[in-house]
Amino acid sequence: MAEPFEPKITAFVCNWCTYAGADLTGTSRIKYQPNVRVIRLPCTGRIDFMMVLKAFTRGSDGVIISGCHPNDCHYTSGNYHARRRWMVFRDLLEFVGIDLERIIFSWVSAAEGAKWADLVNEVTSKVRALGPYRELRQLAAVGID
Amino acid sequence: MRVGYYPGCSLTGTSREFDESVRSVARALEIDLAEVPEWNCCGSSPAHMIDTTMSIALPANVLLKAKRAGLAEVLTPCAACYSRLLMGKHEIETKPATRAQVERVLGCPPGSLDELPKVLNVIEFLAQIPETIAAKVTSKFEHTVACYYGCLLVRPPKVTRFDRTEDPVEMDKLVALVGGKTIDWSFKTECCGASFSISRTSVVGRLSSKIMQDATRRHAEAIVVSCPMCHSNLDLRRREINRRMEKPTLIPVLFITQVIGLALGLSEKRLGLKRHFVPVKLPAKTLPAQVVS
Amino acid sequence: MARVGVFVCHCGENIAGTVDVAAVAKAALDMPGVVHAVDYKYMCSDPGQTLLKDAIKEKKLDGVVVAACSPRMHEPTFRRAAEEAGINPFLCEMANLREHCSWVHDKGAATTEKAIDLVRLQVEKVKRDRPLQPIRVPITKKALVLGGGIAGIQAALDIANSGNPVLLVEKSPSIGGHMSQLSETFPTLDCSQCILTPRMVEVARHPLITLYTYSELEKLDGFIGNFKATIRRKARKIDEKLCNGCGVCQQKCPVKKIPDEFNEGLSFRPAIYVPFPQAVPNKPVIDVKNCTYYKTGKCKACEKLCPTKAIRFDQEDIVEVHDVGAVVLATGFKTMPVGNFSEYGYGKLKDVIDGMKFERLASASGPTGGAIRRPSDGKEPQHVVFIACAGSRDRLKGVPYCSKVCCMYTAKHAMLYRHKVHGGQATVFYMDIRSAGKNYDEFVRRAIEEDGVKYVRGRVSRVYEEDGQLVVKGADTLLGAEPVEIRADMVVLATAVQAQNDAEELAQKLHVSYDPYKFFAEAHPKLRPVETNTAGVFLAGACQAPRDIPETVAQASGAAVKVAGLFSQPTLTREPIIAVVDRQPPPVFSSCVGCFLCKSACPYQAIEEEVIKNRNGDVLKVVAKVNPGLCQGCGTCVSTCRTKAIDLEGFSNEQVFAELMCI
Amino acid sequence: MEALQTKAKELLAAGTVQVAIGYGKGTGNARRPLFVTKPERAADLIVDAACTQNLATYLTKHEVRVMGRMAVVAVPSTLRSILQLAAEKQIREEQVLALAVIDGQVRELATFEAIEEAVATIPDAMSEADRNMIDKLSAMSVPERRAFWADELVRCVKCYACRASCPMCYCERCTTDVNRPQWIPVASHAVGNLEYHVMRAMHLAGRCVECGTCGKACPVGIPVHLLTIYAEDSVRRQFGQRGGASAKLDYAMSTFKPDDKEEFIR
Amino acid sequence: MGQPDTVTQMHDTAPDAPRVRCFAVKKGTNRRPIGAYFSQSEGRTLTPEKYMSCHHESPSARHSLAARLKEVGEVDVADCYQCGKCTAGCPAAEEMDVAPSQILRLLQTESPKHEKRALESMSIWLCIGCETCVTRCPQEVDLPRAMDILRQESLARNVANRAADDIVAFHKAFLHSIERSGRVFEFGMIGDYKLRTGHLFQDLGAAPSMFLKGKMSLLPHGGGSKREVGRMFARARAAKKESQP
Repeated sequence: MAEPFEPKITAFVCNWCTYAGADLTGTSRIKYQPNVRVIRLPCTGRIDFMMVLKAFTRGSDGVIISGCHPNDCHYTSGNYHARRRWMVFRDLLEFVGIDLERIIFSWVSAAEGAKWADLVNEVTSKVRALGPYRELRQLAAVGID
Repeated sequence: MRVGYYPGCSLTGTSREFDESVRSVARALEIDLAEVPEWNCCGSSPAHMIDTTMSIALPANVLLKAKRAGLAEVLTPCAACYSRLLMGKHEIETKPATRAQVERVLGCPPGSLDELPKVLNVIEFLAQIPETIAAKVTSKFEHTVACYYGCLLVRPPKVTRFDRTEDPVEMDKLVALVGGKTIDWSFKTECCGASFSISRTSVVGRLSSKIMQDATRRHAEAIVVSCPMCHSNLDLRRREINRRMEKPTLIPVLFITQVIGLALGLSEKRLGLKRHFVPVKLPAKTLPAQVVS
Repeated sequence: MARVGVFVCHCGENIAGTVDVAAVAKAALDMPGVVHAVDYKYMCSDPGQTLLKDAIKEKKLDGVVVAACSPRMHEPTFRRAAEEAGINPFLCEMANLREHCSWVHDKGAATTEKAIDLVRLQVEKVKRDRPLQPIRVPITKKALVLGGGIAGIQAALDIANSGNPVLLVEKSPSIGGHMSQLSETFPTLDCSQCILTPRMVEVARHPLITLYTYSELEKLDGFIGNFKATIRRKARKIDEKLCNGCGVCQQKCPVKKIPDEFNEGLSFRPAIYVPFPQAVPNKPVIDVKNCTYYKTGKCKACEKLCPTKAIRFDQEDIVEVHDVGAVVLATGFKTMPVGNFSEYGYGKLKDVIDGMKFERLASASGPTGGAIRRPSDGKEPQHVVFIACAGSRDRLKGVPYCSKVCCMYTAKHAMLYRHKVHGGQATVFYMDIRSAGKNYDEFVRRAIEEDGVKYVRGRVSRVYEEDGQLVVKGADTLLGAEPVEIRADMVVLATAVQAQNDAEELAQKLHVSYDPYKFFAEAHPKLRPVETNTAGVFLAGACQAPRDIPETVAQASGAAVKVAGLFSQPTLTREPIIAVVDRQPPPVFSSCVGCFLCKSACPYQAIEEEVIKNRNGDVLKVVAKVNPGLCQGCGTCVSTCRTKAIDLEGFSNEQVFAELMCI
Repeated sequence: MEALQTKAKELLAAGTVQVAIGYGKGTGNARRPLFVTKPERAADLIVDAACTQNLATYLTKHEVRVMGRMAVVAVPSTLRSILQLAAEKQIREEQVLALAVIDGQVRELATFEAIEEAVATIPDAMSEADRNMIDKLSAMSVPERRAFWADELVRCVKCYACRASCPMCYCERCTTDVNRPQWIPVASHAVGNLEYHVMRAMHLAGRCVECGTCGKACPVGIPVHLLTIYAEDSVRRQFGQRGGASAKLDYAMSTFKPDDKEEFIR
Repeated sequence: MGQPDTVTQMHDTAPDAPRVRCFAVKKGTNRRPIGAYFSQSEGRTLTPEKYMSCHHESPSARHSLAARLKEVGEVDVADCYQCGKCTAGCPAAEEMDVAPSQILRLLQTESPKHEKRALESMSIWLCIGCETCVTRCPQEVDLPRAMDILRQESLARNVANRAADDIVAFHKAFLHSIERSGRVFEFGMIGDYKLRTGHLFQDLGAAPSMFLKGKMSLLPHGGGSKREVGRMFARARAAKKESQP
């Protein structure tokens, strides 16, 4: 029987809150599924929508985007800018037919180790249920050969 | 204005006067009391003492009947029934295992115990309509009394969510509304001995005498209660109490609905004032001259 | 071709216990550009670091990936080691195999495979790192200390004595804080006024300390070394220069019935008042809410009688902006109000008081001149009950933590009471005595053994009034939890220490995080207790957690030395992780089209307009330029720029792209 | 039409402008841009319903700018483009003079405030076809919409005509031209096209004046203008800001309000 | 607190604090009893006895009273740090042989010797159920619920304190009256109580005035849907038999 499908999740996280929260998950030894690959960026303001698109077209089945809670941003307003972009970007993706179930936006603070573990577990099992992102893969295959 | 009514066993027996006064005050205030059809006993203390399952099933059955009779709110004068109905509802809402067990014991389909009616004690209910009461006062109840709440009305606060736990004031407000004066005393919520009235009367004597001692020291002319158990311990067991008091006392014990009834000019007979063991004699301001049926 | 070295750390068993470190090292060797891969038990140890340095020298590596713990932990360590080995420190990256892998996943192939992926991510990143030089930023060598209690005073003095100017801002009309309200202090019983007043005077007279009382911080902009603090100096309605502190206005002011905050409401004060006799500055302030002039426009008694004509009714608040290089938070604590205790009478019982009120009773400068009197009838109480843990260690009241100082001051109160009222009986209800300081336990034993204070182990369930006395219903758990009923004349609650009411609001102004109880959060509970996560903002005293005076003073000096250390360097070296706008040879000069959408995105206003002119002065192009001093490296501009003209060092588009490629 | 021609002739003759950009006759009844520098050629200028291409594109082109001050025949969306270009510091007031054509009659607008007032009065008229196309697409389910756009975008040959025709795509080096890293694949395969078109829509969100020129410019007839219009509509719906409303920068994507409302962030 | 320091998984306590699940030595709300931890730890075969000091000989913890309290009544005796506030406020504490806080202490050790003392105590019967203790408990331990379960356990094991016979008799008479007539028929209930306890002449003096004042009637008044209530009691008893091992 083919190897069971293990989703590939990419996570774009901000260094000051969510990455530190993930560190706390580590020091608290709270287990979560190993499907996530974390890309550390200084702030959610640094997350470019191109990166999210590239993560999907490159083979990720799900993307987590997480940073500091509003008003807690180390750089004062990075997360506010990010939030605005996500609001428009999400509308556009839905308009173009990308499955929004596979993108999860969140705020995880440096003290919320458990929340990070729950987030990863929840996203991983949800995306595992959704299965591999076949639609985008087919799109990728079209027109190349 | 229509509201569900659950008298409970005491109000059909040892505390009939509480039931009579509630009904006559309600009639005077044009409130339609719709008694819960075929209501059963709430189990009071003995049920939760030795049979937890029944202590939840019995009140649940009452509330289920009220819900099926289309009653959104149930007025429960007796503090013990009020506490048991609320506790039953709380256990069903917060613990799925208990809910399933109760559904099996009642033999009712799952989901029938959702949105059970709201439970109100008599003070909470009357406090909702102060203007209607004030408008109908014919002869002010000009006496100084001690308002005794007992323990089950205000405890446990997470479930009853009624008034201030350690120093409640709602009954005091009602008495003031009808012209009375209330003393500030320290035994408003100390326990009177509740269900030990028969099986451990000495406990009731000890606790109730402390309550009576503080009230008499502060020159209260009467004790006003809103619970049949407290009433019978302070009234029926007066001999036990007086044996432990510095000076025996004969100040009467009235239900809050009787006080309000008097202010509304209702007769002694309609309020069941004759049924008390300690005769209801109030100093100076005697009962109102004209008697309105 | 890159020459990258990968160093996989076992971290004892922390990583090796779950991840097959040898396999990771072997897999790393096959990654393009990796010429050296090895695993070692403790990379962060000295032998580990020498191993790294030798490898860099021998193999002439131009990039290092250390696969160990979180970069937030040891990135500086390994970057310093790389620098000592001769390569640019910013060509060193860390893969987090501990917190993000071994500690959170079970042993197995998937975990090791993830570890290899994490290493590959960092290898691709390090190959695209550029050598960077740290940025030198000028520092404003002036400190701002918020809060004029003992913490603020100590911090201000230490910073000033290190030769740096200090702006001390205190919200109330005088410095001194809670300590100035205390009678004597444990464990030495020396009077707090005697040890505090000299320090307060020293602050007032110190040439390098500017004292702003009756003032508050409105806004803080900028970043470490370059803060801009907006301070609102509330109008005292007095001209401080003219006033000589003669006190005529206070005697003559007709409004007498305002409860005196300093004496916790035990006495009254006029509408124009000096908080307490030894106040610094010893200048009165007009309480606008209660002054008749501001209500009805009449009176003006103080203005008429003031010998130096110092009253200024129309004085306005002044708002000033100060350049400061560092901020010390020393805003102190508050105690839980007695009204919170429903079971002890909701604050209605006059003789149920809190510790601070007892301090004022016992204080020689207090309303009763040090005599212990009942607030209700002024009589001397013959039996006083002290209740420890009033609100503390009480999940129901939302304060599950121990307030640390109450055991000590309760013993002190009992001792003072026994000294002042010889016939009096003192009973203390406690759960556990926590007297862990120097000479602390001996102090408590003295109260028990020499001063005859009765200690009863058990909590009080209720206090109620009966016949003018207070009935205290407690229990003695050492006597088989036997109920105890005491008829006392006065009850003193050792109420919980809590954060100030405006702590959350202040924390958000400074971007400092705080815990669920609104105490400010330190950078690291053990290793960096006086710093916060916001560089340049330091902590001192009870605003961080309940704390007694010795610890507060020690922490204040700690914060002061951090500030002094920051100011000791000529400039501040900062990580060169900043944004850079690309430059190209003429005639293009830069791919930036000058739309300046990035400028409005930058929280630090670090983007300036650079005009490019040709030889004879006409403008060719206006392009963006990043001021390295102001840029904090958040990268918001980089993702706003449509032409990708601006990029962030250390997290460049290429690097993120490369990381994405190997997922 | 004549009023425009006489106006252009006067301006050119008086030398207030060095070039007048308008529409001329194209092959058949098509219209194409016309650059008039001599007063006597002003008669070739035409204005009628077929003139819809957004001429503001040429205001940022070096070849045109070097001619001197430019007068431009401006349909409403062109006016908005001018304001947005001004907000993004691409043109200065003295470089341009707008010959606004609103409901047939011509008005000369020399200052940005004048243009702002004129723009404020014009209701933004999205064409009927576009409106019900967007409604149709919105009504579709996600898989249907994906299929629709997959079929459309696979036909894109990456000629970048849409980019060339858009006045707001004035960048000298576009992200597509960046090859370190190569965000947008050069080849015209379906995924690369999707990334390109989503990127273009995101780059125009909050800046697009909904003139629809990009849709018309596409040689293979992909309704790409729907993407940018939808993105712009999303910005307006959520933040109340829009492209081409004023000469002062008010760009939604680089400003924020602390209390922007959303419900999808956990 | 003689509890050996162990490493076990539990939740942080403050209601609004971030839920930090951590392997740290810290008290928490629903901390698993020690026995259960040992028996589940993978790999190493640890027998509970090896680690428990002889002072608390622990049965296998699965059916200790503390474990049952946690499961059935969601009462975690480990939360109690013996501050004595419940005893201080309890109206019946003076007459109790084992103070309320001591009852919890007896359950915390999970040793049969101490559990026996709790079940055989007079205290559990003197508890009036006035909810004062849980109202003021700083650790929010639901002691009334614990007392309910202890009383029923004491009756189930037939070890109830003989001095409490009157109280037990009253409760049984009360419930019996409900079972038979759906409501409490006071006269019948008091008769039943007297037969069970033999106090035939108690309160005889008050009887006549009770009837005269209409507070007591010789016949039960119907309407209590007694058949339905009877069936409820039967079903409850059947369910209890199933669940008993």
